[in-house]
Amino acid sequence: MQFQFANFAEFLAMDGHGIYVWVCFAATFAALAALALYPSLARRRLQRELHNQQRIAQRRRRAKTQQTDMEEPA
Amino acid sequence: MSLTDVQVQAVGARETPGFAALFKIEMLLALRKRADIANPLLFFVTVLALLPLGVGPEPELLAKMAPGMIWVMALLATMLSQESLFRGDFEDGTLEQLALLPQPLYFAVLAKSLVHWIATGLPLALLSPLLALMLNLPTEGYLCLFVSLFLGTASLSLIGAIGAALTVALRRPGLLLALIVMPLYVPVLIFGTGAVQAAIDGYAYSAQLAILAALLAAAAALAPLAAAGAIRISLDN
Amino acid sequence: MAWQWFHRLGSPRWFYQKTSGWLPWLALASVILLVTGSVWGLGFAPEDAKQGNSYRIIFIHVPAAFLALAGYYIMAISGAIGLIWKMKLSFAVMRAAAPIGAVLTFISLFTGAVWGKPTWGTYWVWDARITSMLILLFLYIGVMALSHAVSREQVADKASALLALVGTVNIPIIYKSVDWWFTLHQPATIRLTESSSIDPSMFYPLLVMISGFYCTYAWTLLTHTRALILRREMKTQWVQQELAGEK
Amino acid sequence: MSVTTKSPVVLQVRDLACERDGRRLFEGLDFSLNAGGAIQIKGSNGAGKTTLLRTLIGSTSDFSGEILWRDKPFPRGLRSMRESLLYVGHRGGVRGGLTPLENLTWYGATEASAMEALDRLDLFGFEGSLCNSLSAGQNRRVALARLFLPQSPCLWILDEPLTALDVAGVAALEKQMANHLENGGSLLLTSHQPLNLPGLNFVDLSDFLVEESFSDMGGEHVFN
Repeated sequence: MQFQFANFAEFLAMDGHGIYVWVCFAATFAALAALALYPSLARRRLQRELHNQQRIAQRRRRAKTQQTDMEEPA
Repeated sequence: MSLTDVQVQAVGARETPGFAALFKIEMLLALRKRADIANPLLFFVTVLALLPLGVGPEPELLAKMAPGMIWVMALLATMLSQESLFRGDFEDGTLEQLALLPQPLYFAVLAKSLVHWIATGLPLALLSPLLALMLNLPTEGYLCLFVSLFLGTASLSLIGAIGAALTVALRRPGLLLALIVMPLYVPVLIFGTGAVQAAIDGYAYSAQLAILAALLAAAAALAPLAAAGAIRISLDN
Repeated sequence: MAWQWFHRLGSPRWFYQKTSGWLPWLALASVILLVTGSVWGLGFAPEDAKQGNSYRIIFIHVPAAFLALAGYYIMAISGAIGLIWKMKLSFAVMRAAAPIGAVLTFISLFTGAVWGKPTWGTYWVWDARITSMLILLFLYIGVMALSHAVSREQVADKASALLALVGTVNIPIIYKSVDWWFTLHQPATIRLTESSSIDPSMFYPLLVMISGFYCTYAWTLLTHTRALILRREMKTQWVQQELAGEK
Repeated sequence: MSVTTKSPVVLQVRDLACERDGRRLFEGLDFSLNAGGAIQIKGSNGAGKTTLLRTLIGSTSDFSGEILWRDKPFPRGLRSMRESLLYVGHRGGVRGGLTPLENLTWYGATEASAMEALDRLDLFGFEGSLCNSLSAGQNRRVALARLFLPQSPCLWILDEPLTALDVAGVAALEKQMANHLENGGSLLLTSHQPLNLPGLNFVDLSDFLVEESFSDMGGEHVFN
């Protein structure tokens, strides 16, 4: 097994077919990378959502306890 | 135990309608909504009348396109009318009642598909020689066009019922239905146009028609099964 | 009851915790295989006598097409398991498999089209294989569109699983009919991947790429399923702890 | 719910829990329905009344626990249950393209008995017009006219039968329900309006609510 091209420039050119080959490889790896990145993005979005929900719940709980505090002395 | 038996008799069990009864009532409903029968036909004719305006009036060109265009339009006409296949029954609760019958939903779907075919596919097939004439289809193709549409639209009605059942609970299923159903229509389209093309070219076309018949048999056996499952899923909404 | 046992077997939590150990290894294997296969295929595999260097696209086109088709079956089978045994996990796998499969189908279509330019002189030819791939893409899109259109998640799961199953029954028929249609209309052209006897020097890098794509697929499917599980089980304590832990 | 009478139990529910959209609606539900017995399901909006009815008729299978029809557990018992079931849901099951008379004939009535049933719900004179052209209340009454047919199935499951009915309609319906129970039939219904029916039992779904867990986001489900 040996490298099929004389130099790097020829490797890039691939007898004029280089553009097709490289575009295909680039597009494929870009798509795979996008697929790979998606779950961590989804995870971050979920964390944000959860954080917001918990904040709202906390605020409601605090409002409730304040209300009972106000009612008790009366 | 004897007490239970007596009471079952005292209060009767329900009678289940058979396939004939299902078919009869669907037929009656279809006949009452004549506009629904006419619309796909009018669509079919109108769009095919537009074709020469789009591609030009050359008889040779039209003759070359005729089998494919007639078939694609038949496909679209069937599909567009399918959106409402289960809709009315879903909205008024009939579908729910049909699903509660002790007998399988299969027969209800089969009856509905059959009536749908009688109301759309059959008239399309009957009308096809007229359109073939307008589009200058060679006369050798007429019989084959009719038979292939006769067999093929029945498969289309059955396959489309799956898509209609899956989308019955959605508010605007139109384009989604097309997206779901179109890929499943491919084999029927290929063998339908293939048969007509073979007939025009003077080859034997019985093989293609036999395949269309086989597809129809498979669709009649399997599609109502899938559609029945889809209805049960859609009803759980 | 039996199905309760299945419920536990297919417990999303169990799956989530079990698979977190596998992920790094799968990722590592994917990267090694893909890099080795690409370098080998691009630089070291010999030139094709008929097609020249453009044939090197085979090293991604064929694996992508392989997995696009296999992915549809994976999607349909997990959908079927979900329908039969009411397993939440397998529905999640099915939903995750749909976009991945669609992307792979798109890759194989795209690379096929680009490959067509130097081979046939045009980007798009209604070649049997490419046409079948296009229909496969529509099947994927149909499943995805249906699952997004139905508002109730459980109903969406079941409906798209059923559609995937219907598609599975149809795929062989569609492939056969498209094949027949193609031979009818275009009897003699060069097929992109007509490889009755591919030379070992080209076959081995292809094999490496195929296994690389398999590993990548497995890894992607796992991560997507895990993301979906987190979303669906958001209300449970373990997910909340899981999400809070890494901030 | 243990009413001790001689009449046999037809429908029994043991430790039933139902789930909708991943949310537990109720759990630990136990009740049994006798021949000649009637149960009204109570509960606030969204408590799961309709879900319970739909579970009992086998339209959804997302439940845990046991449902038995004449001592046969679901799903085995479901088939024979459906043979003796008359269900009227939110959607009545009245075909708009048919007349009231044809609709009732479809549900197995003879013409004479259908006319009589329509008459008792004050639909006399409408039997020949298409249901499309009738009002919502009239369509509701066409659906309920099934209850007035002879040889009625022995289990009635009705989801909010009283909505959109006038006073006379409610009275007629109550009378027919009592008649059905006397004949040994059973009745399970939901209703927001009070019902004047002797021997009516109640099941309140709010007694079987899922206990709130400590977390604000709801507890961990059993089957996750």
